[in-house]
Amino acid sequence: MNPWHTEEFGNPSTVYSLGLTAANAVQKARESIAKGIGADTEEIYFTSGGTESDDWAILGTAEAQQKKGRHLITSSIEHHAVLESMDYLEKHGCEITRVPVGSGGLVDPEDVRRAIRPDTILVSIMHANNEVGTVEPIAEIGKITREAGVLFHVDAVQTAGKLPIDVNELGVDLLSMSAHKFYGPKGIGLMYLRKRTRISPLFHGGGQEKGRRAGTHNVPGIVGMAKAVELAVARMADDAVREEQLRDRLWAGLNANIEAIYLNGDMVHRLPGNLNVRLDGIEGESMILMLDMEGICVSSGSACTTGSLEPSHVLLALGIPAEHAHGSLRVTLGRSTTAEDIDHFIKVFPPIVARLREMSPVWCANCVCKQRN
Amino acid sequence: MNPWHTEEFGNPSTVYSLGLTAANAVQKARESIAKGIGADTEEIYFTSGGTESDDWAILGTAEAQQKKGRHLITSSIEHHAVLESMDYLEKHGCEITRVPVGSGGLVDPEDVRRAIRPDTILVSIMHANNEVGTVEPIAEIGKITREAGVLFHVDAVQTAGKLPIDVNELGVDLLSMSAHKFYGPKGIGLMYLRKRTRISPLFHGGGQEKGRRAGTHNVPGIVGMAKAVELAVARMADDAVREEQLRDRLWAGLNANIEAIYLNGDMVHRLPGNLNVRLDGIEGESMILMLDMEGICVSSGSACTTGSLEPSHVLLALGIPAEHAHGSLRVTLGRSTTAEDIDHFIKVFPPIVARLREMSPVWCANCVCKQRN
Amino acid sequence: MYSDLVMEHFRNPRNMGVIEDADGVGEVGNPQCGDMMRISIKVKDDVLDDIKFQTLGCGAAVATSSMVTELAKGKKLDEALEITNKAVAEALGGLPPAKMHCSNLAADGLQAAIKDYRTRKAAA
Amino acid sequence: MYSDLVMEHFRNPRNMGVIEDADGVGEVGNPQCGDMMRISIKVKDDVLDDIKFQTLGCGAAVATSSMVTELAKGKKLDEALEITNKAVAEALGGLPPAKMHCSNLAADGLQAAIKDYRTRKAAA
Ligand SMILES: Cc1ncc(COP(=O)(O)O)c(C=O)c1O
Ligand SMILES: Cc1ncc(COP(=O)(O)O)c(C=O)c1O
Repeated sequence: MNPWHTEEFGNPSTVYSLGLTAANAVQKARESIAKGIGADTEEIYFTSGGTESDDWAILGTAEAQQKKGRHLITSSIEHHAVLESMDYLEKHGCEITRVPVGSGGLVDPEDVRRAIRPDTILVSIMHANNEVGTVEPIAEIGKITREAGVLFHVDAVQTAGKLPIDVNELGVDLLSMSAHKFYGPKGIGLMYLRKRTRISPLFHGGGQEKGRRAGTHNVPGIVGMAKAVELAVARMADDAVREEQLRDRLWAGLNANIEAIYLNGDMVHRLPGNLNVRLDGIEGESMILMLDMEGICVSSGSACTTGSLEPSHVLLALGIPAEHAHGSLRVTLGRSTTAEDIDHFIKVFPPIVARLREMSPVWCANCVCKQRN
Repeated sequence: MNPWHTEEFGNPSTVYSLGLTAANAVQKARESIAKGIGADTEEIYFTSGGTESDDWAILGTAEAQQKKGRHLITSSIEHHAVLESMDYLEKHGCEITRVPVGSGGLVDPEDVRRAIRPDTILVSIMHANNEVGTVEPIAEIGKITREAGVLFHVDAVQTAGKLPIDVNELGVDLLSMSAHKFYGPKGIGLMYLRKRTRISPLFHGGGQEKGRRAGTHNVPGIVGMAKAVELAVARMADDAVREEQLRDRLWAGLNANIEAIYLNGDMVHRLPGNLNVRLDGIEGESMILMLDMEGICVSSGSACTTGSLEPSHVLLALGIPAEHAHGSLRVTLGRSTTAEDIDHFIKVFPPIVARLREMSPVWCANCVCKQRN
Repeated sequence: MYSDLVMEHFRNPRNMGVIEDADGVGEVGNPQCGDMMRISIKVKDDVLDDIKFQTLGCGAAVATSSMVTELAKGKKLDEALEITNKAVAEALGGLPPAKMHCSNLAADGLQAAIKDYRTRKAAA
Repeated sequence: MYSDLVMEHFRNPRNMGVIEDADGVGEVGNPQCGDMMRISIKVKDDVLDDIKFQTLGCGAAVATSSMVTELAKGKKLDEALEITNKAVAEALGGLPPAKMHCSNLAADGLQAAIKDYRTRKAAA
């Protein structure tokens, strides 16, 4: 990936040979990525990441299709990039239907079907959720949107490089990816845009990407992302099996050694590397800090880590009470996660839980119940 | 810059220590860049490049300030990122005043003063032009906008790292930079946003950059850009003197050896590394191709290289006739340009010009005039 | 993000636990908001003779709880009542801006415990 | 961007120049649009005996000019008139999509020259 940072300083949108070398690299990357998701080369547009792709898909469609209507459908567990774009549109005269999810975190495709109206211009449902890892029934929803003649956007930031994606099998018209989520570079992503889909640009400027996304091409990022796609596709099946086994081992180990620990989200329709649990009587950030001292990186849906005063909107949408959402923990397994890491986790976490519960005024074993005795 | 791609895989917006290392790197970069342009650390916002910064500055200000008014002022020689954003606003109910430039390519600050109205919300003038390299009287315009209480955006993509920039001396409120233009990585840029300046986001999503610019931080890009700023500031004065000398030597050499070659743009208020000339009777792309065979990279304002049927809007705005704009050539000198490169250019270019003029139906020496004999 | 002192108090909280035969108990916060604190005190001659806390919450919540018990222990009740949330945060060498609100429990909890003690005493 | 064949014709254009005593001259394009072409022809027995071009324009414009002279030379006038811009582009192995419009000069220029020849002849 590095030659493009230094030696190859060309700008792909120019006619001379330095630019041509860069243009060829970009074109090869585009072809290889397109192949990876069953798309045509001209349907791939490079962006700066998942947020830009999501924002562009939603805001750009709303603008281009406003003559058809101003109604959009999404789910209640989307990433903030989708949710905030929808909120923005709502403030500017669009109507948004947010379909609910069941307790497992899955959208019911029939809810989408029922929500579609003559003035619906876009359905945006994520492929997999970034917190609870649930994999949504995209292909089924894609059938419904296609029948209804409504555009379908899928935020595939969490599944790209982890689960097979075929844009035709899934029936999607727009799809977002972000390279750093599958071991590619940061600051680069893409949007798949089905041929003949009308969309307004988010970036106005030079004529790059057929005038649809201005800005000098991030050639090293693009080349790096293409390489990451290739690697991911090649090892996807193996990685998935490995991560799933480790994840299941982790859950079994935690479940056997800790009382009052529960799983968040459907266990079958789930990203292989995702585990999300909640624990009675503990707050999330305190677990994160304790685990961090043991060299383990996790995250939480606690308000103290979401940057707001509210716990995770995803956990709440699953019907999990706020106090449990604050006590939730997300563990993400990846290529570098080993069985030793898992066993280490299973070993160090129970005493951490015990210690935090000892400290907790709401954990029965040592406070309320004891005082009741 | 590379550790951030691989070993340091953290996300700066998370609480655990891997994230903290990344957050520290981002914070250090922010401080160092702020210092480089005389800004406060909290006034720096990272973006994906110059286009995003320009678009955000213009569209975000227009949205946030629409209660104050819907009139914006810009020049006729801005980069497409600014021009197209202005065109977009114009289509959506804003009024745009495009101040002209003189034949040297310079904006008259008095034109800006006269254009300001009570409902003016933004003046956007570039620091230096990307084609003819003219350096605009930003500090004088900044005084005028400040007196008038109007926000001032400056596209400094061409000057960042090449000329000293102090946001307070220049009197700017918003300023765009793109790292790859000063030897930093592609896909990363920034916006300087003066404290208490109201602006709506272009990227909606996660709460990064104080909720003003969502998206996972491009940590390697940010760290690389900060390093590029440091290097540029350290060697700026030396680079400028060197490039200016080489540039003047090139112009003298071409002017002495080629007839009917003219300079485009003011020679005094000009980027040190920019030369832009036009030649009677030749089209630009044919010169580019010929020079490319000699290992020399140049660009042109010819329609055949602008991706449209029109020649460069910048050259036309300078009052240069279309047939001359098609026959223009921009040479950009940089750190790697040597005196040998210049002498090579002066040696190979005159025969190229002679050959193309021999081929040309509009070059007097061998066609019209000969036929008249 | 947290200073070393905050982390030290989080790792080794002072006066953590429950006083079984407390003279006063203060409870502030709410699990639904993600943080809750219970302070129990033992009072001798109008002085805080013993003080213990339990806290559900983030690192800042735990550290400020620990710090408030240290600041208050041995103080006269009226003096202890003057400890502010701000003073607790300062004693910890400051807190990250995003966590300042988490520090708004500790002094409140102490005050609630003292109030409970005085109510009980008045009733006795 | 350009194929090797296009670049070869650009570098070494065939039949470049002016026929001083031409039987017909065609001029198409316009310097203000960035490309212009002049073709001069010599006709013998209704056959294109000689043909030369001058072109102001991009690589594609030069290459198509060169190619049209090659295709036309030695052809009967009526045959030469059937050479289309598309045929010229195809003979060059295709042109980049953005440059297709630049190839719309060459055949037009040839046709203009033949028309000029026929007009002159009719007038003579
Ligand atoms: C599901 C989902 N969508 C969108 C995004 C935004 O991607 P990025 O931060 O690369 O802009 C993320 C990343 O956190 C994500 O997990
Ligand atoms: C003056 C100016 N502004 C803005 C831009 C856009 O920057 P980028 O292509 O990095 O998005 C450029 C780059 O070509 C430029 O020269």
